[in-house]
Amino acid sequence: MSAQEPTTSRVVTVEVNGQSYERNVDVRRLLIHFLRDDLDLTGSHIGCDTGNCGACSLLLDGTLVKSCMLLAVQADGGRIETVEGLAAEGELTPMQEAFSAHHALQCGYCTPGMLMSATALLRVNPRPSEDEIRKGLQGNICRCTGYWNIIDAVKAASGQEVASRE
Amino acid sequence: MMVEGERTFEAPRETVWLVLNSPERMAKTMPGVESFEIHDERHWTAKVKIPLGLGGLRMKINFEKLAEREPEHAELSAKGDGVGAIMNMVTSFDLAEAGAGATTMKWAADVKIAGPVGSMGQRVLQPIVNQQVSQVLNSLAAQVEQAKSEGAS
Amino acid sequence: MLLREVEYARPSSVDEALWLLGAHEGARALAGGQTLVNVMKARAASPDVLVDLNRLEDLRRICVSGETLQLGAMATCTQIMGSSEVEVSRPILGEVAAQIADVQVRNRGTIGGNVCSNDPTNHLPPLLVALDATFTVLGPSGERTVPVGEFFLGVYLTAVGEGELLTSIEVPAAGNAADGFASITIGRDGTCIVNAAASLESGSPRIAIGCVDAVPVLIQPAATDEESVRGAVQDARLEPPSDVHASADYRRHLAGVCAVRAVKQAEERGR
Amino acid sequence: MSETIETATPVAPEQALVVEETGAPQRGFAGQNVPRKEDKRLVQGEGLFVDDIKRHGMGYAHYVRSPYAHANIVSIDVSRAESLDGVYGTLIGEEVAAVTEPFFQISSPPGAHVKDYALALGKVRHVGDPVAIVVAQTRELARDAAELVEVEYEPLPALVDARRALEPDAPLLHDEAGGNLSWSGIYEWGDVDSAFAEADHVVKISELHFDRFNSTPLETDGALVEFNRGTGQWTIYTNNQFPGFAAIMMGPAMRSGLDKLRFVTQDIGGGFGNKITSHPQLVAICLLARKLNRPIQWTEWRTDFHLTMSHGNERWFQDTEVAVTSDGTLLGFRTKAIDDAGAFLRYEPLGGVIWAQVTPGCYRWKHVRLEFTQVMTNKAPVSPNRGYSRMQHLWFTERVIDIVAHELGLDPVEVRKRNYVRADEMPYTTPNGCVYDSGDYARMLDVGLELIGYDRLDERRRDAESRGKLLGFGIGSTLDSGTNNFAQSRLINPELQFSGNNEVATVKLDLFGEVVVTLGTTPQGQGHETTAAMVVADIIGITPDDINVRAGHDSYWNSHAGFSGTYASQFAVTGLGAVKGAAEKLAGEIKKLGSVVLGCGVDDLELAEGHVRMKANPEAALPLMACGAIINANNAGLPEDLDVTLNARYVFRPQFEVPDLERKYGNLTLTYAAQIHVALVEVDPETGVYEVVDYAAVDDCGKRIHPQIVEGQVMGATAHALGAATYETYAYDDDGNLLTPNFYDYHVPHSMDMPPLRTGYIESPSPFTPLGTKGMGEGGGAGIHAVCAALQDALAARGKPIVYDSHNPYHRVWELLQDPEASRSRVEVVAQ
Repeated sequence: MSAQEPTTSRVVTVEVNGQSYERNVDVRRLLIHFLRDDLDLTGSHIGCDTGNCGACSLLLDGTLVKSCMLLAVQADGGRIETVEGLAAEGELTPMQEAFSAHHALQCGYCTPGMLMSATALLRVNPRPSEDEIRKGLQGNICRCTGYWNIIDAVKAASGQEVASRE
Repeated sequence: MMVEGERTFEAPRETVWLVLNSPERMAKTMPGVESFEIHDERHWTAKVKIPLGLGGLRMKINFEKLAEREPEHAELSAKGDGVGAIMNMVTSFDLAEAGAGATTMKWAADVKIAGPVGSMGQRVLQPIVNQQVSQVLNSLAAQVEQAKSEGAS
Repeated sequence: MLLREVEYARPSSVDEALWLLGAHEGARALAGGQTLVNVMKARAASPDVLVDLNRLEDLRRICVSGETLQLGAMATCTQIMGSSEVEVSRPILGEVAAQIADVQVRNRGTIGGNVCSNDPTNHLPPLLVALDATFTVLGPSGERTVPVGEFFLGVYLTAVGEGELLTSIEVPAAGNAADGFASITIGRDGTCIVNAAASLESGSPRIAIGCVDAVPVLIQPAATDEESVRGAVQDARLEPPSDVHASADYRRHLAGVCAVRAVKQAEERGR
Repeated sequence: MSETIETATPVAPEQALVVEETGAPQRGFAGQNVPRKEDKRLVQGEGLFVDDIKRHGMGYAHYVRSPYAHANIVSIDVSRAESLDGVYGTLIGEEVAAVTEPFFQISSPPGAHVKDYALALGKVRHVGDPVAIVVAQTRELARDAAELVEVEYEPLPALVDARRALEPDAPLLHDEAGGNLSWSGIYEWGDVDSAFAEADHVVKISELHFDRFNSTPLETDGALVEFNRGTGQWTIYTNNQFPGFAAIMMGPAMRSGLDKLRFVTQDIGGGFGNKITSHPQLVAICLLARKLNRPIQWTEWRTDFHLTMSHGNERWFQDTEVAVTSDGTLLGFRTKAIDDAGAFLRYEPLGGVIWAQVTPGCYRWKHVRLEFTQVMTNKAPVSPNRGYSRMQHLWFTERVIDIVAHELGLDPVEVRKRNYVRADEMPYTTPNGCVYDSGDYARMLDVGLELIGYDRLDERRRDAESRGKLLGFGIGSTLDSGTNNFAQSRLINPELQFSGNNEVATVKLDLFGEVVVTLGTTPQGQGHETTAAMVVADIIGITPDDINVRAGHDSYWNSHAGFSGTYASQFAVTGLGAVKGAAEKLAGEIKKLGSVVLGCGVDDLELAEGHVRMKANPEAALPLMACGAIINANNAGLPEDLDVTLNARYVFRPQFEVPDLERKYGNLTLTYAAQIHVALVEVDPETGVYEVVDYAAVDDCGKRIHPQIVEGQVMGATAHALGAATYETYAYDDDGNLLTPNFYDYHVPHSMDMPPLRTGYIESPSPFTPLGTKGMGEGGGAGIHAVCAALQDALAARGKPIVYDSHNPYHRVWELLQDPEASRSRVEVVAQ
């Protein structure tokens, strides 16, 4: 039967944060390396080798994914949202504002992935409970904050009361 | 990790010994053998593709007969070298008459796996090793049967 | 980490996928990739050709036909969690899917990929053993159905052979059966140490224990009381692997605990 | 650029003032939670981390690493790798040894004899030990080529148990050292023998073990290095957190002047001490940049970090004896510490003295003997990890307190309160001459008990029982000693010429009135840009928004000194001390200029609202912009003797003496922040699975410049401690394979794992620091101690097992439940 033959490289067309790109990519190149090395979009990060840390999280066609477990060619024709696309014209989103206001970031390395997971969560669940927030962020590792302030920030961004700890 | 066991073959000890000490026959007991090369009666090399569902793991394994006390004791060293994995295995076989032309084989293997595959964790590797071993033993039984029918001695 | 060079094809139909898998040596289906891509990153395994199933919507379908819940092999965990068909006919599938890894992994990871990788720490293999699922495997010579007892062959090994494709998984609708699941993980949601699934139909339990052997271990005690269940686990003479998280003894102990807890949960639901 | 070096003499903590338009004094920025300057770029993915840096024609480096824990290298063949298309070149140990010296060793003999190069030479000593580097056009190609490097090894038996290291038949790592001992020393203070003679009880503990882990910053190590052939200078863009130390290690090794090593950092994705010892990698990448004449990029893989980088010190405490009176007064202790340094001494054996900063912990025991022995094993090299070396010792003191309390039937709360150093004893001199500057541990404990609801403890126990769970309560009392006196290194090696400490800041007023601050520090999330701006704003009378604090560190700014970096809980003292000094110098110069222009005395002037103006007549004012313009571009007619540059550099130097090396006596650190944490755990007796169900963290770091940042540090340290207590371990098998080389098996806490947290604080300003601040951020591993104590309390009802390890995964708790006697056999109480 006639089928497209397998190849080791392909032309990929993607829309990232509203801008479209076309590149010829090695099949083996992971989406995260494609974004960082080929498109120079270095906002999304790499924190592990095994798909655990979530620093590379982004939205592909509206779905939250870890871009270290996708081949760039798999995103062909897709619409990608990364941290660079959150603040339109430099106007921070309420989530970004809340992260800063609640000191939900220290070194800022996990922050891009964390923001994408939190943003994705509120899109499907505008007023999540604390447990839902924790479950929504379970795929993103942060080594600086212990998560408490991140959870507060997501609560605040969803317009909920944030209780004091003292 | 250590894996060991005991197995009885319906064949005289000489036959089992013969199989154990025949590189050609041992080769047939190994899973995924792609090529096989005998250097001398103590050394041989096998290129194998260990069937992991996620894609076979290719390895070049050098075998060396370390010790033997015909017809009851033999020791075999297998050093495997593949990208992503290094395997060192020393296996000992002890054969005893089990009466009525049967033979019991006590075997013990000390398997060491290093490299990325090693880091997949014992909970993954141990079952894989156990499984490969039982496959080897089954085909070993088959080889013994064949040797017996061929009347080899 | 970085993959070895690999070829890639994106079939637009199941037939095309099957042809690609058959026509190329060392070809392998790429489902969610949440295990396979990581193993390839470590270069612990390197297929020569990846056949990407992610555009085959037919394989994502979840539907109920008669007394059977049919799950397309490419149905994602997120899909299963949100499926009303699953909710109605076998809710435990959604509950367990929700306990797999994290949001991102559940969004991409598929039921077919989960069972075909059959990593000992996976939740779905023991669950599907307990639910007595059957697997539809498509090959060059056509379609065959594999009972769960013959499906899991080893770690990363299943009855789906080279050139074949798992297309769907059939699970009997619950009817008056009640199901339960229990697991011990590192932390709330980390790597699994031992898990167990139980399905009770008119008192005769099917219990499957995971992470204690190369494949899920099925035990069928005569009764559902704690003593019978523990006894049956003992009779299974488990030889679990020991690793940094659990000795063989500890896993053996947890196997009994998880089995009992899964049965208890099932019974509570049965009432 | 004017320059003076002053000594920070003890001053009372002061409150900076700014003057509002009304002229009424009000509180300054210090003490407020102003938004972090760093956040705007970081929340938009516009931070600049080391892997983000690219250069034209750069090559990607990939390491070839040993699969064996211990082996001779028979041969290395890189020819196949080099012949692969797109490969730029390779580097192996022989080349390194030909063009560099072995790294300077901190240790006195035998550790001094260890030969450590940037790549393995002749043999490998731990799994992951680097044997070669391949550089190629893409990351993927570099890794492909690395697989083509053929290395023949001759495996040797591996040494994985430090307790066996000194046995005659133990495998020998470094022939030159003649054994596996790196360093040993006996510390004894007070009159230990008479303390034991006085005691009513002697509690003996045969062995305790502090486990091996580290804080695994989410960003791994990395560098991009450019070599300038014309000037012979390397520019090293990196995330090393202690360039001052890296330079000292790298310069002599590379036979290079330190100014030829330009270190540049910006955003660093966490450090926690783990990014101090990347100098071997930096040397290798520098050599490649020169050899291949192109920029070289290296980013460590997560797996490589776990296999090779900066594990925390693993430590045993053997034959411990504790002298106690019947009322629970602790008189003294004896113990033998065996410390596992791993395969190389990259910062070690400094751990052999750092612990002594907190010799008595928070307690008043006066008589202490500790025999410290550090050995080398076939595991990853250790180096500082949040709480470095003090955490291990503080865990030991806390374990001792709780074991003593349990065995003598005393209340752990009472025993602590009875033995804590009291507020009225501050500043308190420890048996080894350290000075605890301020604090009130008993009061902190009361705050913690209140936060956790200690009065309802029995109620909660019953509630847990009703659910088949065992509830446990535990306390962790720790100190976070900050601002090292580097002279303590001489207790390890009297030959060393290090002492004191310092940090540098410059503050300048530019042509258009812009206030620019540069720091010598290398922040990894501690918000230095923000807190530095707050301190300057309060002094110059402007707002933090008016101030540009340059991000990161750059040797070219000339705003660094020998100890520059961000480590060991000291920024709030050394960093902000330098900032304050520089800002005050600038303020003085502005006033001096103002007095000339406005024709009045310097003392008639004040700085406020962006002006220098006359106190009596605020209308008579000179905008800062005008000041900057006059000095920088409009200076005709200024008096010849006007010594004003508006570019102030200040080196903060805390007051330290060199300790008495004979008695090992003297002050080792300037400040002592304290943490008293309280944990409640619930154990499932059927499985050993447990959860921290409530947690209170009380902190005292003196004056808090930015309370939110301080609390953030407390939370981070708490999360690391909780992870280490239950999940995180670098476990090796008998062959020296690391069993936890990734985040699957090395489980760091997820968002679901963190318990409900309550935080409290008290402020005991330090009398020894310019701002009354204390260094903080490391914490003392209080969570580890609290969880261990809570587990022992929870399990007490089941045969009183002894929690003997700092790391208690579920299977260990289950074993304690199965066989409590096995653990109890470690403890003996002798009444006398």
